[in-house]
Amino acid sequence: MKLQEYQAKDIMESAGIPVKPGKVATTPQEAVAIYREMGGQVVVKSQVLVGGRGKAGGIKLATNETEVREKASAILGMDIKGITVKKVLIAPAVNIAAETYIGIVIDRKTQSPVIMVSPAGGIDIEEVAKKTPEKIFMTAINPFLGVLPYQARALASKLFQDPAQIKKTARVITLLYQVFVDNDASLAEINPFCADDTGELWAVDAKILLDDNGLVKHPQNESLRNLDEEIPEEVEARNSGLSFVKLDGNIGCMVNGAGLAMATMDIVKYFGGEPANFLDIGGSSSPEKVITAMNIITNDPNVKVIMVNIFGGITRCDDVANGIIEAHNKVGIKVPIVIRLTGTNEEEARKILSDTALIPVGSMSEGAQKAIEIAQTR
Amino acid sequence: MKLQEYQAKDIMESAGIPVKPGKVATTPQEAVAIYREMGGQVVVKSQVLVGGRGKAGGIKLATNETEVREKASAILGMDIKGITVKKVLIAPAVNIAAETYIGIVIDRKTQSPVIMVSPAGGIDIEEVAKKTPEKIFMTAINPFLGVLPYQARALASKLFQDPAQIKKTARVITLLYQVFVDNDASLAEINPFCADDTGELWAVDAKILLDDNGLVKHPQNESLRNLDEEIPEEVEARNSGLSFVKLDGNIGCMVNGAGLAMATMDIVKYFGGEPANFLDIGGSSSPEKVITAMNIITNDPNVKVIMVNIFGGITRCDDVANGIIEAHNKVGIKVPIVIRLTGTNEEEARKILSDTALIPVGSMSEGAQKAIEIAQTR
Amino acid sequence: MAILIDDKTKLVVQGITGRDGSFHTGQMVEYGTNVVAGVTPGKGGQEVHGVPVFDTVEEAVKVTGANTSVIYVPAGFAADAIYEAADAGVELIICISEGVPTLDMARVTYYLKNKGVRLIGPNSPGVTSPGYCKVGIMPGHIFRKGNVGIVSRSGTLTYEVVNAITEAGMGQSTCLGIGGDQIIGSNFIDILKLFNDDPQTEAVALIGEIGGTAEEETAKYIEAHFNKPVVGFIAGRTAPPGKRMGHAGAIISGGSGTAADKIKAFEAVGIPVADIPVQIADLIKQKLSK
Amino acid sequence: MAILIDDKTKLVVQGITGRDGSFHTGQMVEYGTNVVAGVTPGKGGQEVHGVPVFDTVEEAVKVTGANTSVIYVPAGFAADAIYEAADAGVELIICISEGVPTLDMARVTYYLKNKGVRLIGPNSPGVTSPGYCKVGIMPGHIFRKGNVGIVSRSGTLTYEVVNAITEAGMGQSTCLGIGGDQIIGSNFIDILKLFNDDPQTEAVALIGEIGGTAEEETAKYIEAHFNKPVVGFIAGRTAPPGKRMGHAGAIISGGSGTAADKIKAFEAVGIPVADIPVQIADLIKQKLSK
Repeated sequence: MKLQEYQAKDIMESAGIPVKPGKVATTPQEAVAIYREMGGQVVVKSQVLVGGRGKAGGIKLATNETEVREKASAILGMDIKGITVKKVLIAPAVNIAAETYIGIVIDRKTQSPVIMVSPAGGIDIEEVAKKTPEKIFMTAINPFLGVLPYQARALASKLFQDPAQIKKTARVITLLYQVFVDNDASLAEINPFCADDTGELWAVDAKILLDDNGLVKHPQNESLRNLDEEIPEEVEARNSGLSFVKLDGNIGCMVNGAGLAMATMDIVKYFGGEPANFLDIGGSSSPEKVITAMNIITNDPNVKVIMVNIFGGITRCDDVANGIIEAHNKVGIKVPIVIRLTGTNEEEARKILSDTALIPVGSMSEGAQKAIEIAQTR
Repeated sequence: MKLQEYQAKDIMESAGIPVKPGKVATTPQEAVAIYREMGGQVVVKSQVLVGGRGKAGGIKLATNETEVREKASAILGMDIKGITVKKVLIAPAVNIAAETYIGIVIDRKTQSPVIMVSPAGGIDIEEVAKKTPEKIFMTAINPFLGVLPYQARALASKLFQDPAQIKKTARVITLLYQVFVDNDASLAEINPFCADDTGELWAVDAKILLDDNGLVKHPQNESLRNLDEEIPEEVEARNSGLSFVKLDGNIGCMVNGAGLAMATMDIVKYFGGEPANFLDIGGSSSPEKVITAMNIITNDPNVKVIMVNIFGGITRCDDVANGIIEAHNKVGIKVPIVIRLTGTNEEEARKILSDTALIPVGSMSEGAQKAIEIAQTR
Repeated sequence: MAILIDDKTKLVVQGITGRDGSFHTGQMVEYGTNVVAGVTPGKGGQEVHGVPVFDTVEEAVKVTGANTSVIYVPAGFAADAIYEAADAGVELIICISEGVPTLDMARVTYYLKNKGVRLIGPNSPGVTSPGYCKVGIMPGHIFRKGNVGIVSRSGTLTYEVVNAITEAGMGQSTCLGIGGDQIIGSNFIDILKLFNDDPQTEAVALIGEIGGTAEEETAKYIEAHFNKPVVGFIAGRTAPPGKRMGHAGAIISGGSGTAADKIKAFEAVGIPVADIPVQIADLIKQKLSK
Repeated sequence: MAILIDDKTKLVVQGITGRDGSFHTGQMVEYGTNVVAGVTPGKGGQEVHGVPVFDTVEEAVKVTGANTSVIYVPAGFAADAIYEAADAGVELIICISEGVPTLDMARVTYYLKNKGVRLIGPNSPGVTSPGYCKVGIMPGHIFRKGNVGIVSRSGTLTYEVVNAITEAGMGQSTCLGIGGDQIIGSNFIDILKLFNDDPQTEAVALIGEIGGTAEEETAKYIEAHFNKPVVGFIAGRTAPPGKRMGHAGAIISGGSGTAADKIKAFEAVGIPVADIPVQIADLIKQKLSK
């Protein structure tokens, strides 16, 4: 779950990380009102969950009310990579003297959080990793010990030379780790972490991704979701305990299990078709889940046929069959459904589905080919 | 560092442990004023840092203003094991249905905190350990993991059978461990931890000892010290970085190093004398420390002679010699000083001490025997 | 022989009174697994499918000698259940729970490493050694005892492969899912070491998916150390970057973790990669007939 | 031979620019210890008594190959210094700092156990192997190379014993203080194992004190496993209960940890206990002449 810059900054600021106090506006009028209290030079920053805001013109400086109104008007409503800007952050500008990078991620190899720092801040860290890998310094953190003072100090000394700045940076690294752990984040990043012309240090931009699995421990963080920027079907799927990703094809897929769902998309592509989505109905599927899944798939006008692929383990085939029949009756599905069911309670499922309009197939390959055939003729 | 019951309860209550909210009075009038707001049946409890308050008559029930005034008057000013009661805690009485024990200590063997619980609460846990050891249940806690939910649950189920009470008790165990860790305690104890006649659970008495070494991490806890109940010389010694324990004999001891200081007391006793104190001037001793040490020793009117025993490692013998001479000049020490100095800068020290009234000796044994001889003739 | 579980397995089911725990206990008992105990705090003394329930794993182990645990508790309680099993002396823990917080797992795996306890999962469909027993949620009827080891990051996709192998007239030594999360107790290499030493296993099917670089590292390990034929499959060739494909670990991020990279890594060390799951059976047959 | 430190010791001093660190670095260099590096964050590039100072232990180890560390930092920073040394690959850490919080040490000892790094202390006077080198704060001039191993919970009391042994015409193999705190890195038994295997050591003096039950456990260990003569001393026969006698660990609590108990435990397994420190030399002489 991605947080907006202003949300990430709020969290970091309450943890004690130095952030210039900004406010969010949804209209140019609000932006001006905020500016009146702030004065001086400010930066007007679009709040969207995509990268490249600066290049897209979504970040501007302003030094008076007129400029603030102009810039805010220009940015609000702007389209950045398909997302309409609905909020801008107004914050005092920092006279940047040095830009560095501090980030924390989960590393699969060491099975622990890893802190990365670089004196080359202000640009995408993946760029730095590619072009100047010697400018990235990493320390794996023992999840029981957390960042030790000596580790924070050593990392900080890669960013600054001045002893006072090293000390403050070490503190920021320690606090950022606390933010990471306290929220079960999967990424916590300050880029750039800047020294201004007086030597003060500031988190000028901030990014936090929360571990979706960690939300069970922090239910209050659910309120930070930015539903605006999500695809409504993906939201609906998540709320129903389904996993859904929208794609561009015309063959809807409904599968139990993430691996099998990917393999189903892949096999559709392999035989020359185009999958319309990834959809995992998960284990322990109830008829209600199947109904929701069917609804979500058929919401997409591109979908010409649905391929159901169920291999029962926890999922019982009869539950799925009942769900599909119910969905048919309730929702009134207009597109053909190719259906492959095997595994637990397979026989019962077959009985339930006999004498319906559904098209049974014996294997994934057969199902994919059948679905493609139907899609091509509709 | 020992905390009073009311201090321990304050800490536990802010951690979320259920404690009947009480208040502390230093006069019977205050006690009555507190009672007026409280009403009902209350308990008037002497606040002193020694055990056996109940047996000594320092804990009484009261059910109206007159009783509260009477009991508070009786308890305030009372002497319990040499300590004069200066404060009483007034708290609503609990109608006790069951008394259990929950305690956390540091275990040297497993090198970790250990949680002990017993369904036999309300009496000294060491009594329980002696008479019915099968009623004590212990779990060593991994210092990185803390109390795991399964551990808290298993311990709680040794105290209560009712599922709701088990759940609440597990929570109290977890919170008590948090109190222990957050304050670097060496003991955190609830005895008794009671169920009342409605099934509610209460920490009826509470005890916390803080790890003296841990205070460096929690300087705010210094304000919780009960200087009233300490021997003034021990307080003065601690404030000067010395370690002092008062004893009943007449031979003052000043030694560097705890082990050698104990061995010096032991050797005095071995040769038939009685040590007046334990005093470790520590490493890196400055002349100021030696002066303070001399002052503290000679404050005791019993002291007839002082035995100085210095084996220099970090401590430099010349520092000690200078300190003793300075102390002599400033304080005007009236008792003879037997002095044994060996180790770092021993030669310089000997030179400094020549032509003084001090009595040099060559060994611990000689020093002890000489000191005893002097003590017997004065 | 088989790996991990066999006729010496004595299983304790953590979360046995829940919907999944109870259902699959029945399935496991029916398959012939020696389920000796179940655990649900506060429900000690009950029975589920004839299996006695205890309040704690410690008691269950003490009374029944259980040496393997399977965990069906909700995600938020999974870490505690794993610690409890490890502390009670269980040697092998198989965690089915899905959605366990990643940082919980970082701590758990560090703890277990120092304790010498083996964990499979979380988010694993379990382990099946046909002819001996099954632990987890795999459908038992698709298996047949044989010489193919199967290790996978997936659940149902694995059943698909098992089914294909069985229908092709072959069978499995042991089949297991290591779990689809970012941090898991045992990885491909840990399991391959066991297959290498297992005389029953003559070939291995390795089923990977997008996200991370486990397949790339495994390819290097196989080239250097593994002595038996391996065939592979990678799910997610059509997955878009930056999207989590169901499994917490199945995400292409920063251009790394693509199916193409993984397929390349496999093929570079001579591991044939099936285009569709059912082909795995053919590839194994070819390898074994050589 | 000696134990722990010898002519292969390459020492890094943590906290070298502090008052104690700098003074004792001079003393150690003078004694002949191979002090290869010092560490104080932010002071890299300086020199102390000719020893180069680094910002981190990692650098110091990388540049100088240091294999042993001695720590002179203030109590609140000691745990961090120990972790830093352990993580940098130092094999032996000797912590002089006094007053380290007990829970810090609970975490540190658990961490080191799993890392296989040996810690002496905290609150240790150090280790001296006469003829090879000394690490810590012991006065070098009282030592003489010989065959008596000395292990103690104390500092200055140990010097007293060393002195007595030297003056009696004998000498020491290795002498060390394990520290007077409740939780310490190495206990008597850990050290006795090393003395048992050290051919230079022919007898051991064991100097205990009130508090805890380490001496009682050591007596049992000696009876079962230790092959060389041992003589003992226990400080604190006159200590009152419930009072901390200087050392954090020297306290009689709940009637346990008395000198009488410990003396009894020693004598029960045939370890003679000296009444006054100087007698230890006589007792050793008797044991060795048998």
